[in-house]
Amino acid sequence: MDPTTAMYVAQGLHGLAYGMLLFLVASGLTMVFGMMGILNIAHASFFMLAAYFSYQVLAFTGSFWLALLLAPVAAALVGVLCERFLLRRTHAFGHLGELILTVGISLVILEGVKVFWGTESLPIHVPPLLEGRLALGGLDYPIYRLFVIGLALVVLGVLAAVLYTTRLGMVVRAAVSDAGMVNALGINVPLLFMFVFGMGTWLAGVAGVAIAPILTVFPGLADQMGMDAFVVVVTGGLGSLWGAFLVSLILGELNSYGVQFVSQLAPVLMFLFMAIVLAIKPMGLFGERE
Amino acid sequence: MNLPRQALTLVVLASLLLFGVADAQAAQAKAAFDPDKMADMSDFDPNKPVIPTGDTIKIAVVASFSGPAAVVGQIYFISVQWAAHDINKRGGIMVDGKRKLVEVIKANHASQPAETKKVAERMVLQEKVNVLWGTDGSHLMKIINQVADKYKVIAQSASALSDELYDTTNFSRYSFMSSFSTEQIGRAIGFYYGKIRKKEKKFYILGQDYLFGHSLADGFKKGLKEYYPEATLLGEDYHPLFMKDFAPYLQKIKASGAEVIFTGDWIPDAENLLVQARQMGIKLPFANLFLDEPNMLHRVGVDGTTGLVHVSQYGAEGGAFKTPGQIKAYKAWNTLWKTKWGPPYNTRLYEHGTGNIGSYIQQTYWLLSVIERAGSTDPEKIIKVWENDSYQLLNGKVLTMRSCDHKAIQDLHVEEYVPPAKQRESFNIPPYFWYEGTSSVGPSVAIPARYVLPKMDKSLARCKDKSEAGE
Amino acid sequence: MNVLETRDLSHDFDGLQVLSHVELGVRRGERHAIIGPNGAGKTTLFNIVTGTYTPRGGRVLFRGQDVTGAGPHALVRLGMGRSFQITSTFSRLSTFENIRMGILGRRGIRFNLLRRVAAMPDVTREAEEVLRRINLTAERDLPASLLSYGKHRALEISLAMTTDPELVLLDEPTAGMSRDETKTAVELIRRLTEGRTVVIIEHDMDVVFSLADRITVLHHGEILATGAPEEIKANRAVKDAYLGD
Amino acid sequence: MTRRAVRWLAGVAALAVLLAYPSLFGIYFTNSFVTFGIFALYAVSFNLLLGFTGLLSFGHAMFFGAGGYGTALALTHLKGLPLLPALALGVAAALALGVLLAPLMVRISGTAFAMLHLAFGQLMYVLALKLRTITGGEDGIGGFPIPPFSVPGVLSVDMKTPANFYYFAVAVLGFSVFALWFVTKTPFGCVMVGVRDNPNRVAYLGFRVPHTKAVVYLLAAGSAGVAGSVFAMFQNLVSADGALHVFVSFAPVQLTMIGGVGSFFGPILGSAIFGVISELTSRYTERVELVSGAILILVIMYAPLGVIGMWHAARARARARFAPRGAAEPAR
Repeated sequence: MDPTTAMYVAQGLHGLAYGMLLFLVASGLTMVFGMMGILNIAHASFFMLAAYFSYQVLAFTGSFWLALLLAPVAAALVGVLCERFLLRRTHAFGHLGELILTVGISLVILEGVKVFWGTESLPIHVPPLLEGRLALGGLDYPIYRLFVIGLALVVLGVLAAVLYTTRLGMVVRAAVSDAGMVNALGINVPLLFMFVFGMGTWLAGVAGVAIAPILTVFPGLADQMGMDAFVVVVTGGLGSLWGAFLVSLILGELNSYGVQFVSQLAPVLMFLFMAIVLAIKPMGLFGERE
Repeated sequence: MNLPRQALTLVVLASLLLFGVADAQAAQAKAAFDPDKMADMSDFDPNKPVIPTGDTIKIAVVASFSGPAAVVGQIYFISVQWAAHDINKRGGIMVDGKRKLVEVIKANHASQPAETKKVAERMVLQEKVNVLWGTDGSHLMKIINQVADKYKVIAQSASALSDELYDTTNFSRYSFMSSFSTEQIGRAIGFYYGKIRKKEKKFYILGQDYLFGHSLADGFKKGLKEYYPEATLLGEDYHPLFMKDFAPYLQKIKASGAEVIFTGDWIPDAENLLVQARQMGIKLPFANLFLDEPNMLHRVGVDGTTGLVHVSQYGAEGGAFKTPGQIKAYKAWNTLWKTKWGPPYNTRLYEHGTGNIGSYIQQTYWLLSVIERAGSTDPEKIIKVWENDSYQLLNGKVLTMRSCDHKAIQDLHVEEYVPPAKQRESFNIPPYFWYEGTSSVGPSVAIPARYVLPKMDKSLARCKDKSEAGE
Repeated sequence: MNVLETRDLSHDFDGLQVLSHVELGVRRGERHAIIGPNGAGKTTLFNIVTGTYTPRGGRVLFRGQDVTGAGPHALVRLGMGRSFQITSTFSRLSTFENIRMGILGRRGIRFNLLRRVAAMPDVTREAEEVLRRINLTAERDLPASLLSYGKHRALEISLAMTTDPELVLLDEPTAGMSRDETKTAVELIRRLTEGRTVVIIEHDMDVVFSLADRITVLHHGEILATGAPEEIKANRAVKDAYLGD
Repeated sequence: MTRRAVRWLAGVAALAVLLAYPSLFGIYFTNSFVTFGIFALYAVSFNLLLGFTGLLSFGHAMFFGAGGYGTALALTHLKGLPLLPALALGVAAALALGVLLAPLMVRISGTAFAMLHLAFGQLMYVLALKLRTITGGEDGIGGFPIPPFSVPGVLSVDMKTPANFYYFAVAVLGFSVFALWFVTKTPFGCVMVGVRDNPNRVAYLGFRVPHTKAVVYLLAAGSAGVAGSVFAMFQNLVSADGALHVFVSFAPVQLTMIGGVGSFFGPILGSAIFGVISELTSRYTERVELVSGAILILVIMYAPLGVIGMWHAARARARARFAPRGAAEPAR
């Protein structure tokens, strides 16, 4: 590979890595929306929380792998508690209330993070096993980023397997695409909501831990990621996993190649893309329902 | 005939270069910080600040004390409170026939323009503060200056860096800029590479896509033009604030063949940029302003931080600790940090009390010295003293307040970051390094003030027939 | 003369044919019932005729004018009125305010931002008059959602009538009502539609046969038969359709 | 005393307090009141969409910002522009944006409406940062002249004096709120509410729903523009963070929720409550996020209809408890 080609390939990989991470966050957001009809503003806060948890696990055990295992689960646990004791109780008052509630939750998490871990950024290192770069025919690519792509693929594979081969997955899919019909199926809906909410926060948590060695872990981490995930979900169509997947990858690549070719426009590209898509299809690429 | 005179000029110039301009200026400074007069600071604790009440000299620290940027407010507070604590223990300042203590009040602007105006007005109208001390973000400082102008209260711009704050549309008699400014910073780096280092020739600018990032870049471009015409700028890119993935930019820069990346990014962008560059195997040096935060530096370690080039407004050539007074003042802080302070003030960020923190502390001492010499909290009297005033800081550096547009004329320092073993050049007392786990300040080169005079807006009536040196 | 006519009307949802070649003619002044098993396309026909959907094929004529694809507001202004299968009132507004909305619509007061509605005695009086006619004066200030089912349906039907339409389309006006309620409703419909042309979708055959002058039977999107009640009763195809379904 | 007389007296008393306010409470609280007034109008204009027409916008800051930038740009570039035309130009900017977006926005509702506004709001914000030569980037446009309020040859009132600006702001904002309140009482106001409750039924009564929505949309845009314009003159600054940030779009949502979405005066009450709370938090704690987060959670958990909703519920309960049987009917 000549250097120019290598650069373009590398840019493509960068876009893929970021797009995959974005999808990990956005998938939970879109599932929760599809099922409960609410846009969970606090979703990215769980992403941030997982990053902080992973710092804590690392501080105690020194093992990144343990952090990758435990931190998302811990974040999901917090998510489930929020669902059970806050969201569920306000479900009856309509979506606007729930939406505002999630704003409240995100603010409290932000403050909580500052109380426990301070305001400075925390260092999280790439695990030694994944340090360094892989040289592949002229391409010199960080192993950790490849790992991130792989991890996201594995998680997505598991997610797809659960969603498409198990009965639970079928029910979840049905509920996400049409919340009304689960009632008819005779299923414990509150429990299902809690499960989906937990799964969504877990996915965000995995992304949070995976991104921690690349990004700065500081109290504004949620804002950084939240807006992007939001754009993905809205543009892809609220409640559409497939739409979220597609738009995540598009945004990732748009970011990479946008910087490469029209870097002056890069800051507005994402929002421009969203505005154009929504102007043509107000419900997003694959969105249908109100 | 002419020969002796030329020779004489040469000798003078050479001696100037040899002994540094700082020393030459030191003699001229109208006042100086004297570490020997420093009070016993052993009871200072930023978490339990002793804040006097009643008839005091009030300084409002207008900063972000909440939200993601709360750490900035913490840094400012400990800096200003340190100076205040010292002065208070010395018995305060004689103003208007009375000895008054210094009261520091936190004013949280939450990084919001509307909130800034509100809180600044509250400080002036309700708390009746004498000075508004600010702040991160020039757009917020602009608001503070407006409030200062409207209600005739002194404002000190200790950390907002925009040149525009003191141009013809924004200038206020009541506000003084004691920090350095964007154009100076850019030009200092240009001077360093063109006149001193003379190695790398190919540069790339990567900055934040907003006014501050562009101003810095403009300053750097101006500096290259002035002091390094042979250099080439291979490209300039501006990324959105709070960028997540810098890889695409870095990939592009890597392919361009640049030798140095100039950046004004601050955390979190600065940290993401540095960390991701090193992870990608890009070892290029960054010529920077804010890549000096120790936590971030530790994250990439010694290898990743060696060769960074940093502009400082609180640097010192030939070692930071040249006098017993400097060592005493340093130890007073460092001992307390080691033994006394709890979170958030017990992290690496606060270990040395030098760098930016040192600068904020010393700028505050300057303010208090001006008030002392004015003998009054009357803003008019303070203005009279501060205009054209000069003050020698703890580290020997001299700040001169240009009277026509209230900008400080000062030497800047460009520092190269070196591994712990070589940090002795700047950290010249045991243990002879700043940090063990990261490269840090090594050789520090003064960029004499006259090469990096702060930008002057000639359309400002007060400056019409003044030279940039203020004459 | 036909007030309403459809010519070769066809419609499908994503390829699923719901109406094919429907030719309907409603004569001035008659009460015309449309019956048929569930899924026959009755409500879709209503939705097309009243402008909710634009048909894939064919034309709709109202008072001899081609109105295919015209929006509901335009048809209402031409003299059409409609009630819905699922009660469609302003549930958070009071009974009075519901009726007043209709009165405003009839009077064409649409963009008046300069006068308080309370200061329009004509409108108030007229709305109260309507309430009296439908026996809802006592419930004047009750939110529509708190009305009993029967009264809520009555409100719905009279709301369709407030614009003084020449042609009224009623979509299952008595659905879900008790026997007594149905009786009152039929009475109300009879009273309110005096002098108007009515098209009514109805499942309750008693209602159909007591109200309708003519009946059209729709089955799988096609017209099976149209005729007087006796003819329909005797029609073999209709019997098959209902029994065989 | 009759109810009418009581109302009149209350009105006169309120007016007297408003007039005397600056001399009673000093500059700082005078300015606080102006801030409250600006956000009250802004929230009311937002609630005209949400509470009265059922349209939730996550990008209302667009119009607030357009008003601010319009006025700021006009005052910067047009020498000697008088006060009211400057205000009018700000409102015109907001209206122009409204006209531009209306054809798209009136055809959608619900989540799509909210999201599309978020998208355009963010686009405006990023553009304001990006188009530095026009907007001044994050510094925004500041330091423009604030013209006096003048009637040529008769009087000229300096608007840089806080008390004078207060009277001007109160007059402009008060009139705008009154105008919007009046609109809700007109036949058009009835139709608006109808669109919120049942747009389909509205269409079947002969009204054109999109046209109705468009007029409401422009009313909301214009009045948000008034708020933004006054804000720009009050602060003598308009900036991306201060006028277009997503927080600015979110502010009226919060204010309305706290006060009560179902009532015209809910957002005003919400602004007042929020003003008091933020005044207190800024004095006594740095945990600003915790306080506002907790308030939001508590409001949603325990007073989902806002303070006004809570008040109505409490009153209804009290009536039911204390009134004799049969008298529990609401007063006519």
